[in-house]
Amino acid sequence: MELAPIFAWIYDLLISLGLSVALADLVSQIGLAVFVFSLLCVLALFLVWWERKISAHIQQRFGPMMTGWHGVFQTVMDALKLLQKEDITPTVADRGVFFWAPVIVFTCAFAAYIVIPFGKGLIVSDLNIGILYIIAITTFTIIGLMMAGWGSNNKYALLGGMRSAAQVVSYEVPLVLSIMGVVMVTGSMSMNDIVAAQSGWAGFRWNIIFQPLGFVIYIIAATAEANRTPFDLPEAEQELVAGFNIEYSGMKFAMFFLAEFVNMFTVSAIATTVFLGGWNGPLLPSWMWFLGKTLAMVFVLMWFRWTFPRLRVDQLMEFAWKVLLPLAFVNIIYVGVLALWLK
Amino acid sequence: MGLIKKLPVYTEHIPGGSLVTTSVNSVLTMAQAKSLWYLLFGTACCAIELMATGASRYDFDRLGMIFRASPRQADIMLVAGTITKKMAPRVKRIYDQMAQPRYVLAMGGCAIGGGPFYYDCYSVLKGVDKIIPVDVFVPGCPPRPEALLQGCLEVGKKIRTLKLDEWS
Amino acid sequence: MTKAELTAHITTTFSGQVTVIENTQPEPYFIVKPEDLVAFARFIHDDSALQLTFLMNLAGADTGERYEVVYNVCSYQLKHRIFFKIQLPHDNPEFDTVIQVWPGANWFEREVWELFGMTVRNHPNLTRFLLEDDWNEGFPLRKGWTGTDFIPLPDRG
Amino acid sequence: MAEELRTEDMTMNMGPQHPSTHGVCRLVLTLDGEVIKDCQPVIGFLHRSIEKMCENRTYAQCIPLMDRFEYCTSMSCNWAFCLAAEKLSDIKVPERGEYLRVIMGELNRIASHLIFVGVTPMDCGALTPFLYTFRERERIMDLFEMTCGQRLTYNYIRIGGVAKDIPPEFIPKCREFLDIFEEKIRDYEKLLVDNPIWIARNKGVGIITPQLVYDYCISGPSARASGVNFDIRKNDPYSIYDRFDFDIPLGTGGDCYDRFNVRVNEMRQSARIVAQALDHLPDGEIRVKVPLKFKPNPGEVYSRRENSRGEMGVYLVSDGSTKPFRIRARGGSFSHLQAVPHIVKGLKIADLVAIFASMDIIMPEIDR
Repeated sequence: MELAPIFAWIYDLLISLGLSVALADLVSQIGLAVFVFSLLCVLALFLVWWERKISAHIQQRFGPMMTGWHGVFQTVMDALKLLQKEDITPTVADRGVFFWAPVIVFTCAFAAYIVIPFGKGLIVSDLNIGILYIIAITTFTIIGLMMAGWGSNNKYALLGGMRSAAQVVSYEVPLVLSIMGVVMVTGSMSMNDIVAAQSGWAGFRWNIIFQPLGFVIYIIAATAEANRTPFDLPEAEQELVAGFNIEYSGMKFAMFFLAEFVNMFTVSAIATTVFLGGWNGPLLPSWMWFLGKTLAMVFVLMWFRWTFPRLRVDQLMEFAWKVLLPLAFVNIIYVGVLALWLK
Repeated sequence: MGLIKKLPVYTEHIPGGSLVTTSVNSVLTMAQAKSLWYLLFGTACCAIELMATGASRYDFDRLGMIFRASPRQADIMLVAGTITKKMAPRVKRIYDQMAQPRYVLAMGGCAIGGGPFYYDCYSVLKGVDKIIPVDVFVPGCPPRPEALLQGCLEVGKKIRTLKLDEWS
Repeated sequence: MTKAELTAHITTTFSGQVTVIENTQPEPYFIVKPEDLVAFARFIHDDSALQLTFLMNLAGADTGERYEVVYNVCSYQLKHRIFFKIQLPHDNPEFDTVIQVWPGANWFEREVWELFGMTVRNHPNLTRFLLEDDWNEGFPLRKGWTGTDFIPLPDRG
Repeated sequence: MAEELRTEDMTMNMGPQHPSTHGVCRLVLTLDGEVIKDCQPVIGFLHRSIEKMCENRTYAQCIPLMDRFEYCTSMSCNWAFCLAAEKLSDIKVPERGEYLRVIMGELNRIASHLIFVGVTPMDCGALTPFLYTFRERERIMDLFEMTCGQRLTYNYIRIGGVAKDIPPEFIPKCREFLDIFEEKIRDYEKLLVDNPIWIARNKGVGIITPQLVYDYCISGPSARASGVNFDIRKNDPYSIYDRFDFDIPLGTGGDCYDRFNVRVNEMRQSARIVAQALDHLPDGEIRVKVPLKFKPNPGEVYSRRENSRGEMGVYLVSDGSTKPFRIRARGGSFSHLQAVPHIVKGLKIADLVAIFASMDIIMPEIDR
């Protein structure tokens, strides 16, 4: 039950309706973008509910139970309530920066999905610099966080913003190096090629088998990228009250909240495409494999959050530069030797 | 937010419009009632009971209430414990910082009317409703977690009865 | 050391004048003159036989006709403790700080100043910290003090 | 190069309403980036003038007030107050009353340490141990509810003995709790004690030297974590603690890590005491008949008791009337908070939060 033919059929229908090729392209691209955006919004709502239920069951309690069966509509209620909240802009705030911060964080979180292959042929546009594009876009969110930290003119927010800048910049380097290991083996940066390269041995020739160290480095750097515990220093509740999103209320806060969960999904999606063989897998349709693996990765990230304490800022930096980076170089050398030996 | 408040004026004129507003009204107020994010304002003994209510046996999360540390994102302020005169201006300030439709639940005797510190006490504010409007009072010193949960449900019921343009 | 030995040791070796109060408690109780309070404190803190290094409690008391400051001190090493107090006139009670002997006495003395009005000579930071910032109704812990909305408990017989 | 960069210190308010200040304490921090240069605690937000109120109440009415003096271990506040009153007019508490007091006091210490073991990791970011420890604490709350009807402020220990006798199903439930408790403590330790992030956050952070202990009168588990071997139950025994054999856990480093481990081991020792007390629980009177208008003979007394946070002392002056002439209750946190600025200088905000939590400071003892 592949989904790709359906989109192809819609495209042919548009052509048969007599639209010119360019116009049909435009309409189908916009349609696809709207479809992916709404799919992700629904997914983000599901993830918020899923995190509350998983955290509840890890902590031996029930989690949301009152709205619908097992609180299924809880996040819908949260979103509706956030719609009604008053949207406060502090008088001392730097208006423009304060207003645009959530917009940037929100759009960058969604912009990464253009190149992610949801299934066989299910990719919005297969750029040949796919993985580079994703890394560039996800680092854009730091600007949003720093703008939020600076814009709200609040000491806690400023500290949160500075911490997020320091953290994401220093964890960007090991992240890129671990992905570079895979790019060296597959030889191309396009996501579809990466996934295609892992389709050997009946769909189980995953990169994780050849580069386990790369996968571990990626996961650690990705948790820091998505601001998740043990690296959730920018919005450390116990130290900085609510970190950078302290002055945001109503829909602006909802955008930050959704962006955080979408970021988490992006990071897991990259992990699946690059290391866990994307949509490769026997029997089941390709997009089901992709969704299963990504949700498994999201579960691991959530598991981290409810078990680990939080690192201190200087330990965070030390860990990134003194431990993760050397390991990443070792991984690169190992992959280089592996690639030569495989040739 | 402004638009939603003016909604009843427009839809009244269309035939059957009131049906729309009541259904929208009930959905919006249900959303508020079902997801009250509480701002923990625990000062004294009631704070320990509040923590016990947040723990696994009497879980707050069942009612969809999660703990938000910043007043901007909180809907309901659980004033749990004794409010002294030195603390009163801070309580007022934090209440003003909360975003609208906000509610207050006064938990425990001290927050309702000074509690055991009513007589012979020169430094306790005799009841938090002297400085901020309180929606629900939960008596007890400290009240049992079940009483607190019931208080939160009462706040939900009270929200359900509000009309669209009557929000605080 | 038992109570009798402690009293004997202190009364003999301490230079200043110390009176002993008879009480049924197992700890010796002394009255020290306010002038040689600091000397007495330094003596019991540094004396090798006493080593009373731990200031358990420093409390003010208003006994109607005079003020008292009570010091309860104990020794973690030799596991014994003594109490001593100084008595101050009722009009303007003043006493020296013992921060140089026990730094922990800082906040105790500030509280005694704030709630009783006994000024502490050369205390580094004698400011208000318990009552609200603009408190101007005197010193609440004094006997017979009443404030604006200070409702005494009705005595039900 | 760093000298030319003109950096300003930022004063920041960890204000009265802050998730990790355990109640209402305001810390005015002067920060150089993340490093704390100076920390000024501002207290008084919970000053409920318990001392002034007790002067106008009879001895029986003072006990519920002493409950609220330190609400995490209100059983031991009652006990300290009753000890002082009984010392004044040397009332002999019957055997069963003493045993019940020890059982309830130690269970209350375990409950208070469970709050500590739950909240301290929460301040360092681990949100799950809080739920596990409060699950055990709920079992102790059931035990207390069975006997004195309240979960937090018990008013159970009265002058001359104990208020009510324990119901028949108390002992089996208590034994059942003690059986599973050891294994639960191992769970907490598995989750935290050898967790590299927890060790990184706590080992060598906020060192309290024995000299600082003497200077700033730090008592209780925080002092024992720095190697100062003093426990009032052992060195200055009151009631019947000399009949039980238990040992005092001692730390060596005096840092947050040791303070945490000392309290976890103390829970084990308290469980041992409760088990022994349950074995030798005698029958008989639980309370000496004390008149409602109880008049102790005049005098001054300072009684002290080992509370979970430090030394709990009550200085009681009585002039022979039915109302205490002057009461001065002293909790451990008062001097602990006094020492925090000296420990924290030069560390980071995250360390301040960890130290503040590891010293188990709560506000009612400080503001009274």
